Amino acid sequence: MTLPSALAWGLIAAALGPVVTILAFVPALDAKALRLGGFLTSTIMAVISLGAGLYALLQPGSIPATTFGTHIPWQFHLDPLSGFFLLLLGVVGSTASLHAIGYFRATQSGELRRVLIPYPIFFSAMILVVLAAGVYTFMVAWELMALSSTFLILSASRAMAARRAAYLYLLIAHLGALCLLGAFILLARGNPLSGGSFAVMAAAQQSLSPWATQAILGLSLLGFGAKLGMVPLHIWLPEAHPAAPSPVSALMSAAMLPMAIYGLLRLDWQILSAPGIGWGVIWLAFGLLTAGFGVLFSTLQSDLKRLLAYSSMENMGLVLVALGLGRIFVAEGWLSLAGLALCAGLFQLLNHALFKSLLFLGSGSVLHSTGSVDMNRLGGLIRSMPQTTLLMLIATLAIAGLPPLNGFASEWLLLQAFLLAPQAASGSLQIVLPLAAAGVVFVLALSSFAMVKGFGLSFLGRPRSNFHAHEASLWERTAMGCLALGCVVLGILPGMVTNGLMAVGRLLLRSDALTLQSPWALTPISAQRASYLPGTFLVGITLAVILTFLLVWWRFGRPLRRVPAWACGFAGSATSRMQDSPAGFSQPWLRIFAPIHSGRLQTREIPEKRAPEWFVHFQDPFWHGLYLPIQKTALLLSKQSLRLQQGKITIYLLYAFITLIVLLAVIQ
Amino acid sequence: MILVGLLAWVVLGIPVLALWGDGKRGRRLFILIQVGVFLLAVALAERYLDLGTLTAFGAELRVDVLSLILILLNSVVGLMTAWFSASYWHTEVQRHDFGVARQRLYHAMFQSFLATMLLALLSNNLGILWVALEGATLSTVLLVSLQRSGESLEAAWKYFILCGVGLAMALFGTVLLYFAAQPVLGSGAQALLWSSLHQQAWRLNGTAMAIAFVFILVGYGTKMGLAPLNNWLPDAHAAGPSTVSAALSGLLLNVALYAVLRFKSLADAALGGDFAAHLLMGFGLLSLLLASLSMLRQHDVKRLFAYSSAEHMGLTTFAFGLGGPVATFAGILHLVGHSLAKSSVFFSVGRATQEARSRELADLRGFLNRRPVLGWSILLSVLAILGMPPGSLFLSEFLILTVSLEKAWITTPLLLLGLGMAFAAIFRALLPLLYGEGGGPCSALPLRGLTPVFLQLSLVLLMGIAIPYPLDPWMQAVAGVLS
Amino acid sequence: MTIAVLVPILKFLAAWILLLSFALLAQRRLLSLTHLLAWQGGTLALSTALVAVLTGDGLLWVSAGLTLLLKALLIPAILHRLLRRLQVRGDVEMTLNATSTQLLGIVVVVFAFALASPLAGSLPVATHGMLGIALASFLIAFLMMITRRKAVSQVVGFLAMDNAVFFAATSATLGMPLIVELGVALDALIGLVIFGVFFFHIRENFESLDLHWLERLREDQ
Amino acid sequence: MNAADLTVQCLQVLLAMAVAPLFAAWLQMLRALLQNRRPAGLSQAYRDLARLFRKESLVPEDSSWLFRFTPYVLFGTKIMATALVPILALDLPLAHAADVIALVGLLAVARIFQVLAALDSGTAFAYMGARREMMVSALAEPALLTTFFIASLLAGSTSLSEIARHAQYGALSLHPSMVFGATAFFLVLLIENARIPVDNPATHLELTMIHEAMLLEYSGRHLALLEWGAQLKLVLYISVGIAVFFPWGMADRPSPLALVLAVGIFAAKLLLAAPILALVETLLAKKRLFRVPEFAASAFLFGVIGLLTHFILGA
Repeated sequence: MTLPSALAWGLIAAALGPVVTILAFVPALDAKALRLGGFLTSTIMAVISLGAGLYALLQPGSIPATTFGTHIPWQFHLDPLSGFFLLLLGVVGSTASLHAIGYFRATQSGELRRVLIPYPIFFSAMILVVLAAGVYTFMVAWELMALSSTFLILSASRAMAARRAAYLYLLIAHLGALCLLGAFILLARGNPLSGGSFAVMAAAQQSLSPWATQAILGLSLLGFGAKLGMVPLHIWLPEAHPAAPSPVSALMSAAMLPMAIYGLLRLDWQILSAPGIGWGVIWLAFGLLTAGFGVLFSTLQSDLKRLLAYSSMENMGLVLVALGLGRIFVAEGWLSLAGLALCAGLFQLLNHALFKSLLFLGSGSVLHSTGSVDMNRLGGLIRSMPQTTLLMLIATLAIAGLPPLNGFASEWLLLQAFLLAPQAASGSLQIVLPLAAAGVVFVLALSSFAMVKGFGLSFLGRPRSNFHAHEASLWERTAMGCLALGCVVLGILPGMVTNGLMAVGRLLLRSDALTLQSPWALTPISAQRASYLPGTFLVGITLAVILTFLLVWWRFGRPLRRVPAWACGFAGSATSRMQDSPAGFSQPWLRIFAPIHSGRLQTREIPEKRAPEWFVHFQDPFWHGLYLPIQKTALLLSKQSLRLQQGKITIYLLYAFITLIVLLAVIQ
Repeated sequence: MILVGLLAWVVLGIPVLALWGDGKRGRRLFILIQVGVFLLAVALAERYLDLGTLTAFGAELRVDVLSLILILLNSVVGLMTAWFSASYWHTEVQRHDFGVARQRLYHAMFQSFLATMLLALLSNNLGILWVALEGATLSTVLLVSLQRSGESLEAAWKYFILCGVGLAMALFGTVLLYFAAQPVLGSGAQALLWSSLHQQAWRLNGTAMAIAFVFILVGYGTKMGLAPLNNWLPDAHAAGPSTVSAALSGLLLNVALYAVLRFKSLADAALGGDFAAHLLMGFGLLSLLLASLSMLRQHDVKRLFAYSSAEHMGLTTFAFGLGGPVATFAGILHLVGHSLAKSSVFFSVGRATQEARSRELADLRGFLNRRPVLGWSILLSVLAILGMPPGSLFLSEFLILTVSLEKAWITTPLLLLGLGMAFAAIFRALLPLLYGEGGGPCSALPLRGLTPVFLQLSLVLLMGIAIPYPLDPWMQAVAGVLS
Repeated sequence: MTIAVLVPILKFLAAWILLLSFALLAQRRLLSLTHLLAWQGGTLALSTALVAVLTGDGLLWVSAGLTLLLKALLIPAILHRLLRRLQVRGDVEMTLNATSTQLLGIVVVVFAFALASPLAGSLPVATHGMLGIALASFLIAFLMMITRRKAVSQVVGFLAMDNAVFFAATSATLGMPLIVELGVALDALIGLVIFGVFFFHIRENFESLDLHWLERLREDQ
Repeated sequence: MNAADLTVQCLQVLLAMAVAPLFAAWLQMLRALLQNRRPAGLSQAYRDLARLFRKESLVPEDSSWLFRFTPYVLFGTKIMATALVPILALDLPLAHAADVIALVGLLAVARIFQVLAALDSGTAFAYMGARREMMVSALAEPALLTTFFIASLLAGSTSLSEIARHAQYGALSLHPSMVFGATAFFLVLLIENARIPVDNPATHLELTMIHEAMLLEYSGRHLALLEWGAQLKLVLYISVGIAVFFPWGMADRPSPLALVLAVGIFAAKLLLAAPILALVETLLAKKRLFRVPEFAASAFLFGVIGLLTHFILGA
């Protein structure tokens, strides 16, 4: 196997997508055949891309753009950066597709087609985004990705809300794409069809005028930020992700959002090595803003999938923070630190791919089994679907950043990157770094709150409504099991990941910044500075727990007695309504952050319940502060322009007359 | 001589359809004639490949690469329109129980419309070009007013008066051109032949050419749907049968633009500077912005897409205004892509309006659920017209933006703005059209007629992925013709 | 005859055409509008004939005859007949009162002359200023179409515009190629026929030829 | 690592476990004295634990394995934590397994399991406690981390024993940032260990209780483990504070003599720490619950200010 053949495999995987789509049009196939055929093929696609990505990641060096087509060049390449994202794509895609086989088991063929027609296209588009080596190729793949995902959002429900979400999503995505187009055009300068591959651009960037560079950086941040869910372009994200079927939500949240990170790295870092800490600080600031905003809103949600969607925002924000930090370090010339930050960011991305897709898939199984992901209805699933709950617990602990799971490892790296910043930081950084560090820490703490809320209220305690939940199907559990295993393994072997990322670091930092280390440990600089051995950690805890258990059992072991919960004397009479509602659970934050979300507690009548139930109604400040005004202005302008079309033919003639006269006068 | 044959065939079609153009027979004949046109056009292309530029009647008729591309385009779209018309017109006839005379009128006028446009493309004589365009206008007026309802009459009247005045201006411009050419080429037919003018263009009187070009631009611009002269466009598109709307957007606007381009190449040579280029860019940008603004609040589906035609023509005009090999290539590519996609849009939307018996977006809902095939045809054609990859419109818009940034970077944000607004407007209308609940009663009509949509869209797709062989060098060569 | 005699006459006719355009602009009664139109057509034919004499171009005689037949006789006759058949009576109310319209007309004329003056240099001596006059009457006709509120009067304006172009074609440029003129004439004729058909349809739809019936297709905000 | 280190390691853990109840009792005693009540003997804490261990433990009928599993996890994590902190000697075998950040993470594991168990019991009070605990700790944890940041920035390392060594052997200079750090740490200590003014471990008043509310459903050996864990946690925090702020007298090389010395010094430090706590708890009044977040926030604020001062003053 060579690198070109890896690329070829990636393209083959991408080419499988349309095949499945066409297959989905065949009317003869029934639901079962469609489901198995479609999603198994998607799984195969994903596994292929996973393999190719892994190979490219571990294989040093990259291959130049290979071009197909005569006049319209379709250019592809493969290097460690693409490899990493291909790998990520493969991980999420394979598990999501496996899960989908179980998830859609009760779906009629008509509904299934709605998913199976865009789904493979979506996946192929993402593969192509990563493999694209030319402007046109990239933009085509990028737009296809947005388009197909839009119709995936609409595949679950075609209700007003879903349509609005899809509209908002594609509109913002398209505006972002237009910004990207601007950026790429600035970068390509000249006919992009004359084979302006990324490599060529990278070589030609010295001739860019400074303002052009700034414009490119700004436009691309806008463009990719729109896909990233970066504040204030995030408005679509919490609407779109919950609307989609859960495997798709997983794919969108864990694989599509990272595509934006890929774009930023590719365009603003690898192609365009812009000096100066300015943009690093901007990335840092936007990242922090996004993370804070996302985590704040995710604590307030009462819908599990919305909670997860907002938490994706938070994670992407953290990644952006890490990358911004990396840029700053590069600008300051501390390459090893830059490598550390970069590593932290990408590691975080990988982890997010693992646990966030696991969480979305789990929520999907919950939805399939109980018919709702509203935490006001859920509760006590740990008894009806124990295995799913266990897997979800692992994901929750991982995303809450608890050692020795993977989430903690990347957060640890990020914090180390902050702490190891030398004292010699220039003036502005002396303020920025500590504040940013504090902000990150706060975000992490808050996110663990959100996650505990999400898991605890839906899986623990007593059911808040009467439903008959059943354990997820074997397909689903297998998919989630793989992801959970991944969470644990990456947690135990963080060094393995950082070693794997060395090639990417070499590509982006143009030097061997990262030092090879044992797979079991994380020792960024030296064991003296900081070290973390999750393996020992895990063994230690397990030993301690088991020893305690055995000792206690051997010494005082007596059978337990199950009794009604005492509940300070309510014993027995306590109902499930005495548990906190989601709104109640996050009530302190609701109070503290009221100025931001201007949220209020409101009641809503529930048919099956006697008393009305409370829920939080809050509004996104950006929606009211930014989007509505823009919409108003546009409609107003449109009204004015329609005034021109006011029916009187004489007036129309007058337009022509005036135009003529004016032009004649001009040439006079 | 194949040019003559082609011309004769189409012209002959008119009386044939006028006599036997009713009922099934008429529809069949119509398709048959278009098939003939298509085959002849292909033969023409064959000949062109061998011999290069073709002429006839002592250079009164002339086919160079620009006109060849448009002739091919017209023949394809004409054929597809005829195909779609077969089922569409059948329904119309049943709906409004049109008599035999009306059916013949429809087919004959449609044929004469196609014929005059072909004449416009074939003729090398700018005077004949004008005559042909006037003829096209007259025949389309009758087509627009076909239903004889108040609305259609009003639309036709406005169309007639506005385009009539526009054409009068264009004629004046042509006269001025002749006036400027006389001293150089002497009086007589020579002084109106584009080919000979083009060789001597640099000797023409600058002032006269400037005035002439202004008249031409305003005149043909009216027909092309440039703002602020395009007030007839939404009315005519909305009032006429959808086949006519498709032909108007897909063919007539192109031919008008073609005329302007012919004059522009002369004006450029005569005036030296990029006076004409700037005019085109200005008008293009204005139309793009105004049209996309007007779309935002549109509730009539056919008006919506009529405005979108204005928007695309604006973009194309802008592209040709930019000039240069890349922009011109993009312009011609966009022209072709837009004709194919927009006619498909009008086919599918027209069928939808027939089924729902309404043009209001509020009544047209949820076609993807109710009528999957129709829904898909709407979806795909609208995506194509929105410039979604890998359709060819994406490529052309991409190129236009690129060049605009190079040559006039100040316009790029405006272009992006316009495109963004147009996208917002159309996509906003699209979603309920496909997925919306409710909507009025909907009579299921046979969907055979929708095959052309998919054929045309596959062409658009093909051109977005890899432009087929002879077309690619031809489109490249257009820049050479216009320079 | 010699140029010395003919050119002044030609000039006179040109002035006469411009005058007639003004008259059209001022005239309120429909019937007299058609008469004026006929007069203008006649003058046009005459000037064309003169140019034919000047240049000795045989084809111009044909176009002169054509003009006489079409613009002086046929078209006005058709219009006249239409008006009688449709019983269109009385005045045309204007969107702008007569005097200000006239003033506008004068401004337009000045503008046209200013525009055409630089071209005079390249004109054959016979046709100095003809282009300006043609342009002026073209714009005046345009103005007329803008200011009238009846369909018929708009058609008249349209035909006057046509005359202006024709005048430019024959007198200013000493005759376009015949084939073109034939085409133009043909189109004008067909156009008029269609107008006629239209009038009846409009009548049976709106019981009037007043334009305000034709102002319902608008973007209602 | 050699056998000697291992023995020290185990010794340290066992010592901490043994001392924890004693320290709690000592603290209670001091508080009683300060509030002129008759104190129970120092052995009281041990007797409580022993009785709890012997009692039968009940489990709410609709709780799951998570509920029963949690006490062991909590106790296990706390033992692990004591193993990580240099109490008697620096450079213990496990010192490199985790640094301060990991330590905070470890404590977070304990807390989150406790909260989850509370949610699992499905009673109103448990939810109340869980909610409050999560809210307060969401502010306290960042505060703790920031204080550690200050220390580790000074020491140029995040490993606890390095920090301790730096403070022990580095030039003895009073860093302004450390003052802020110490304050923040003390506040966090009060918060995390449910002491007055944040919480009152002595009462079960549902309006105020945070930590205790989560233990309501536990009984018997589970409760014993939890109580013991809480005592262990207090000792742990204090010894962390010692390691970071006053590490003097810690054994550098595990020689028996040094160890004995270290044990003595450690005991002395504990003896001294208790009165301070007792005094604070007696003098301050329990805050209203709504004030608690502000209290925690101020801790966080101190930490951030400390960071800033460090970065700006470089000290």
